[in-house]
Amino acid sequence: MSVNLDLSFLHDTERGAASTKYRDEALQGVSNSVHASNFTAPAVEDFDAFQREVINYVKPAHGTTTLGFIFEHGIVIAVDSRASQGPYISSQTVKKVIEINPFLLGTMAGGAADCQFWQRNLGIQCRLHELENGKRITVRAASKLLANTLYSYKGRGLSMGTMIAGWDLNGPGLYYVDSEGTRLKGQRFSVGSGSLFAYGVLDQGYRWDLSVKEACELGRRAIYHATFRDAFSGGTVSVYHVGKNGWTKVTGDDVGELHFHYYPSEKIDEDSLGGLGKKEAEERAAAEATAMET
Amino acid sequence: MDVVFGFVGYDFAVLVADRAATQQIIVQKSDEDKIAVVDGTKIMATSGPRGDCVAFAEYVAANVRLYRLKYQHELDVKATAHYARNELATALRKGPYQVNALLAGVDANGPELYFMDYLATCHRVNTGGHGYGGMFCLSLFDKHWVPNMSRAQAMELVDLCVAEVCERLVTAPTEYLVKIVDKKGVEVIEYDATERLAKRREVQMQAREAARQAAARVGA
Amino acid sequence: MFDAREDALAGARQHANWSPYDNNGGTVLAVAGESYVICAGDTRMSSGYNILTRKFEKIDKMSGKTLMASAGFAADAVTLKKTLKARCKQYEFQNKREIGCVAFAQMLSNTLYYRRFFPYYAFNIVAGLDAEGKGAVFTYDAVGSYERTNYSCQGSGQALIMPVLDNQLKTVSPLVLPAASSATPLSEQEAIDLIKDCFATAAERDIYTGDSVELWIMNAEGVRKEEMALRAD
Amino acid sequence: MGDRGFNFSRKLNQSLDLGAATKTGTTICGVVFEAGVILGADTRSTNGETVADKDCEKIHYIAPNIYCCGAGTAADTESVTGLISSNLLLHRKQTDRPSAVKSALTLLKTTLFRHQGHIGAALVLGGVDSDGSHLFTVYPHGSSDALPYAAMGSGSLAAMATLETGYHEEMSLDAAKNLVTRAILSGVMNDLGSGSNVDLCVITRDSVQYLRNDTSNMHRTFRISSKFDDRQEAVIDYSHCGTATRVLHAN
Amino acid sequence: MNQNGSAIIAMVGKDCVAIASDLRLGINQNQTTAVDYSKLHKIHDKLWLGLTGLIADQLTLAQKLRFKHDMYELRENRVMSPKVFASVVSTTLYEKRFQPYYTEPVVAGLDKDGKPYITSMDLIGADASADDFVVAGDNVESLFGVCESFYRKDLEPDELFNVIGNCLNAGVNRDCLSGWGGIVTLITKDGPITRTLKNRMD
Amino acid sequence: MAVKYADGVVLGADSRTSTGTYVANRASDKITPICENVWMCRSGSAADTQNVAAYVSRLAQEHAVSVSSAGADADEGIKCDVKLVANITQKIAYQNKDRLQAGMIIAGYDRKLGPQVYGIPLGGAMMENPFTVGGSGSAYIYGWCDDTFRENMSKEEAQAWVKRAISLAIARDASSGGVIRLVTIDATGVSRQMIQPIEQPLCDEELPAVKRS
Repeated sequence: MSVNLDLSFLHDTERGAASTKYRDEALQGVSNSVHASNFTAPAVEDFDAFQREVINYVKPAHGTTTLGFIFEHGIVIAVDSRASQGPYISSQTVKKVIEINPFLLGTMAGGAADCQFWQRNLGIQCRLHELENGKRITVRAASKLLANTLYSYKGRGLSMGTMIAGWDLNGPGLYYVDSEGTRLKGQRFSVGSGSLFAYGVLDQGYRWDLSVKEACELGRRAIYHATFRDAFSGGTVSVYHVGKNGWTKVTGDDVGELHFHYYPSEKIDEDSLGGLGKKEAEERAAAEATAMET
Repeated sequence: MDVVFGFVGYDFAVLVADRAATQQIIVQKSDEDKIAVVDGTKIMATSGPRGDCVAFAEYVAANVRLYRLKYQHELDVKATAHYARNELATALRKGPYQVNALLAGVDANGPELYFMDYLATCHRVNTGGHGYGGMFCLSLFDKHWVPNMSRAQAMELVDLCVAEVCERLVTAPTEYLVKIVDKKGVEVIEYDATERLAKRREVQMQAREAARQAAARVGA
Repeated sequence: MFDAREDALAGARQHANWSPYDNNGGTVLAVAGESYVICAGDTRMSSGYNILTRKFEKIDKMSGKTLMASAGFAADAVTLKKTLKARCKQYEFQNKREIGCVAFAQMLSNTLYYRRFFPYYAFNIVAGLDAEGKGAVFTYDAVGSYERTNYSCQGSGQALIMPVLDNQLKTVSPLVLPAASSATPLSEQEAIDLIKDCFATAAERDIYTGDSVELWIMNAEGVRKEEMALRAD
Repeated sequence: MGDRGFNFSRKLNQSLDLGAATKTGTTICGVVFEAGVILGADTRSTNGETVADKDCEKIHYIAPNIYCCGAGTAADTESVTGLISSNLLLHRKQTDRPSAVKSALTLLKTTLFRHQGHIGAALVLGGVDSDGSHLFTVYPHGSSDALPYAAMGSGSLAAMATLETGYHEEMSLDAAKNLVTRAILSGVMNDLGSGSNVDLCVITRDSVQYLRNDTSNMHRTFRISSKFDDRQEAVIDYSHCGTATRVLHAN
Repeated sequence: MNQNGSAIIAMVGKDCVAIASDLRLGINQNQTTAVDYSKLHKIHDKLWLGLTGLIADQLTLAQKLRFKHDMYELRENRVMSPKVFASVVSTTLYEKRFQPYYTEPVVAGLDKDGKPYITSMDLIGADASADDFVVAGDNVESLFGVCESFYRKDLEPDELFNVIGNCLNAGVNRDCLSGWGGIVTLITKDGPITRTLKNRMD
Repeated sequence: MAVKYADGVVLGADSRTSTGTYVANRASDKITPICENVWMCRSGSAADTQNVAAYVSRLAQEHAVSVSSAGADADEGIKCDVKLVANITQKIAYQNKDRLQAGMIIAGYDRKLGPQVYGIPLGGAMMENPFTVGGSGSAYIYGWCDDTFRENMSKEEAQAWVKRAISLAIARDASSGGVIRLVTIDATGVSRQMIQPIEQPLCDEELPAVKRS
């Protein structure tokens, strides 16, 4: 095994490693091209173990519920807004829908920094595509760009689960892209720690022919139920609708108030809630009585 | 991956469990009964390794029976739940029972459902579920469960839950056992989700087809 | 693909237990108002149970309208600020104007993210006045996720102070529709008092916060500094 | 008290994050002076990096003529000193003579040695008996040292620096009190695990003075009166607490 | 202490004490199983116990302590003072020094002279009694922060309720694992008053 | 360390007790009396050796009192056979070797066998030697001891030899330091000595210095 000595002090300071690195780093913010070699890597033997240790130190923000589905009148995207570091809630006001351009939305779940950075990067790539080709990028192409980028970083510890939703020449498009390199075209997705809870309400309430209003309410309701049951989701429920004229933000409700909108806290008359058990019991009792008589 | 959930209705409580006994990747049988009858008006659904589950359920049932014979007095649902929890708590300190359970029963206080897990948590709930299957159901309970449900309403809710589990859970079983307990006893319903699933699939296929047509229209 | 040089590797092999990180503690906080922004930080720097210095300034002026405060690992924080200052100069030369706080915030995010795999172990807050003269606070995690808010606190006293601010500054979430103003309702003096109270609280219960707190108050007239003593034990 | 090993904790701790016991990162010290012994302690107890108690008592009663400062796991120092003090009380009742400091020391160190360091108590034991003034340090594993001046806990290095500089033989009461106070204060100021006030305990042949908060250091530097909005109202009468499940569901 | 999630505060007022807990019961960290799970246990009219930590041990310990208290009352025919009860709790915990109950208790009560007493303990019974407030739970930093800021000496019962309610709600709103409403018991010389708190349900 | 000379034994030790890099006690006494005529040098874990010494002392004295009436004479103090004490110590050390971190030296004088020195190192072996060295500093002085040891030294020679050996160890070993304590046991009784750092040659001067012109 050969030992390489650090002889950088022998170099002229102007050409020294330090100053070159300095200049490179300074240029990174200006340059558009993002390349793996621009990322400072730690000088360690076991990269994975180091990343695990780093996670313990820096506790990047995590925890989410997001969903998106296509229906007759476009796409609905709904998200919560909580960021947590361990059990601590680091923010209740995270904007988890990233507005890539007027026709394209991205959602973030997983590492907040990863999502923000790479979707910002995707925004740049989409804009460049538009400038080069003179027309808007398709959802299919945009999601593929992101998937390609993420695939090249596979195994480096990125953590992202995103949906890319938008309207292009082919109508509505919804793609799921994650940091493992998965890219799925689909009609109905939910991503994040609360997705199991969101799926329940979403799947059983979903129909193709929902009206826009119904669809937005379904999205809001599904996210609300996830925030209620999932410790790591909460804050504000934002609902976006993507139609052929681009996306609009439809609702934004603080869950603190939304819950009491759905379930007013005043004492309620239980009979008014739709339980038919009493009636049924009476009928059964009556039927039994008649049976006894005969 | 057991699917176990349950909830209370007006004068009854419902427990639902899948019927698959699995080992690693193999389904060993598909007519297993995971809902033990503790006594005439109490039933307990368990999820976890079958050995632990059966041992625990039989142990609880036997002791509840013994108590009745000894003291000529029946334990109510709450007392049974506390008894079972204490057993779990004792076991926790020496190689625990890996059992998550739902205990449902009807006594003078009406129908009651108790949620228990292997860490000896115990709490009275209106609706409950265990495992990933249970998690899919929880939000459905929140949205669709109402107090004082009738049996018909209860079965509709079971329909929703089973459909959701079948749609989203990897290797979800299609055969379920539904047990409804009221003050008269336990009613057993064999529940086959295949038909229900077919209906769901139809809805999905329609949506997919509609989307395809819509896309085609836009493309043209 | 990695920039891991052989000589650095040899170094790593020799010090198996050596960690590139230490936590030097400390708390930083910023509150933005309609026309002001206040950035505050305690001045204790510690390592383990030892106080390294009682007079370590965690806040720095990065440009005319931008302050930056960092808690966590002091060596990384200092390096980061140095790098950023250089980059601010570069921006100034290239654009013939000083960098604004919104652009600076973005730049910090990128700088942090380029160390995604070997992060700066520093928890940062950027405080400044935006183009309209409104107070702005940007809060970060260690790898560059950031958000514009009206108040934020980072560092060892974060969990102690944040709920107090939440309760006292209860602002409407900027995500809510229909949009409502989410500005901090306090006057400048009220905000200063609240911050001082928060630090007094943190010094009572957090062992890494203490000695003194420095407040940098920025408004249309410029920047001024205040200081207040905290518990020293 | 069972010492049957760690079966359960090992099993559970692997999968769960279950809290740790409160430790007292501490400065405690003692000095022998011309007429007796002075013990001193700070009053902070910490749980990780949070102060769990700002004014706790770390000087424990052992016998009328013997006191003991404790550092380490809070519950352990309390229980082990309590145990020994009741043992000595019984012994006094049986023999009808004052306890010897050496008896307390032997009981403490055998108890600690038996538990092989699992009882995390680091102690400074001081007292005056028929043999004169005694000061001992006792380590969690059950070793002890007899010393004219001693410090323990996370702040012991700071305190020891003060003691090494200021100690001389046959000190007067005032000089010794002053030295102990300064030693503890240097721990309070320089060690983050120690803080708040200084407790002293002066034991002489004829008297014991327990000076709780002899030096007080508990001033908050700033306070405003917080304003609350009035939304904080009770909403539901919870008279059925714990017996019925609350109705959560409407529309 | 964050397997199940919990938050408890006890505070001293003028001739009264208040004890508050959140209402969440969590399983597997992230799943909220119930939101009507009070962690407060009434020992007698002027003595309440709050238990945080592993739910199994909360339940076991509550039963055990109630039993010990009732036996004391039957044997000695007198009311147990908060101080005595606290030392019962402490010794009960220390008995299991090497396989502890994973729960941190809070005791709050008025003694027979109407003097307030509050204390909190770690999981092996090291008590930290205070004359202002004590907290326990999975996120004690947040609770300490708000209490330290909002607490005032000699609060009247109504003010005390307002302060402790604000403290609990603000504290748990920065914690994923606790919250979902709260419950406050105010112990005055006339007896206990229990009310629930409205809070965000996420 | 301990050494046998013509009419008795000399035990010697430094006085440093450290925890990690911190000197917990700079004037500790590592030479513990077991009974009137037998003493023990302790090294390793302070807790273990202190407690073993206490056990040994109690067992040896119990034994002495139970087997001989001579010990009952209060003025004379309790005397034991050195070998007996060494045997007890060895038994405890060996039977608990998985739990103890203790290296001990038993030395003393009895009428039967005269002066004796027994080393009981980590693990619980026991060997009788003319001299024996233990503890962290021993590695630095073995060679010197082997080289300069002579049989049948006089008392003064033996004391000087031990003093010299320990001061050499103190010079080289970071975990040894403080004062030098000596205990001399012979037919007439026991005497103790303490040598302050000031009285012994400066540690630095033990080491060869770099000569600079």
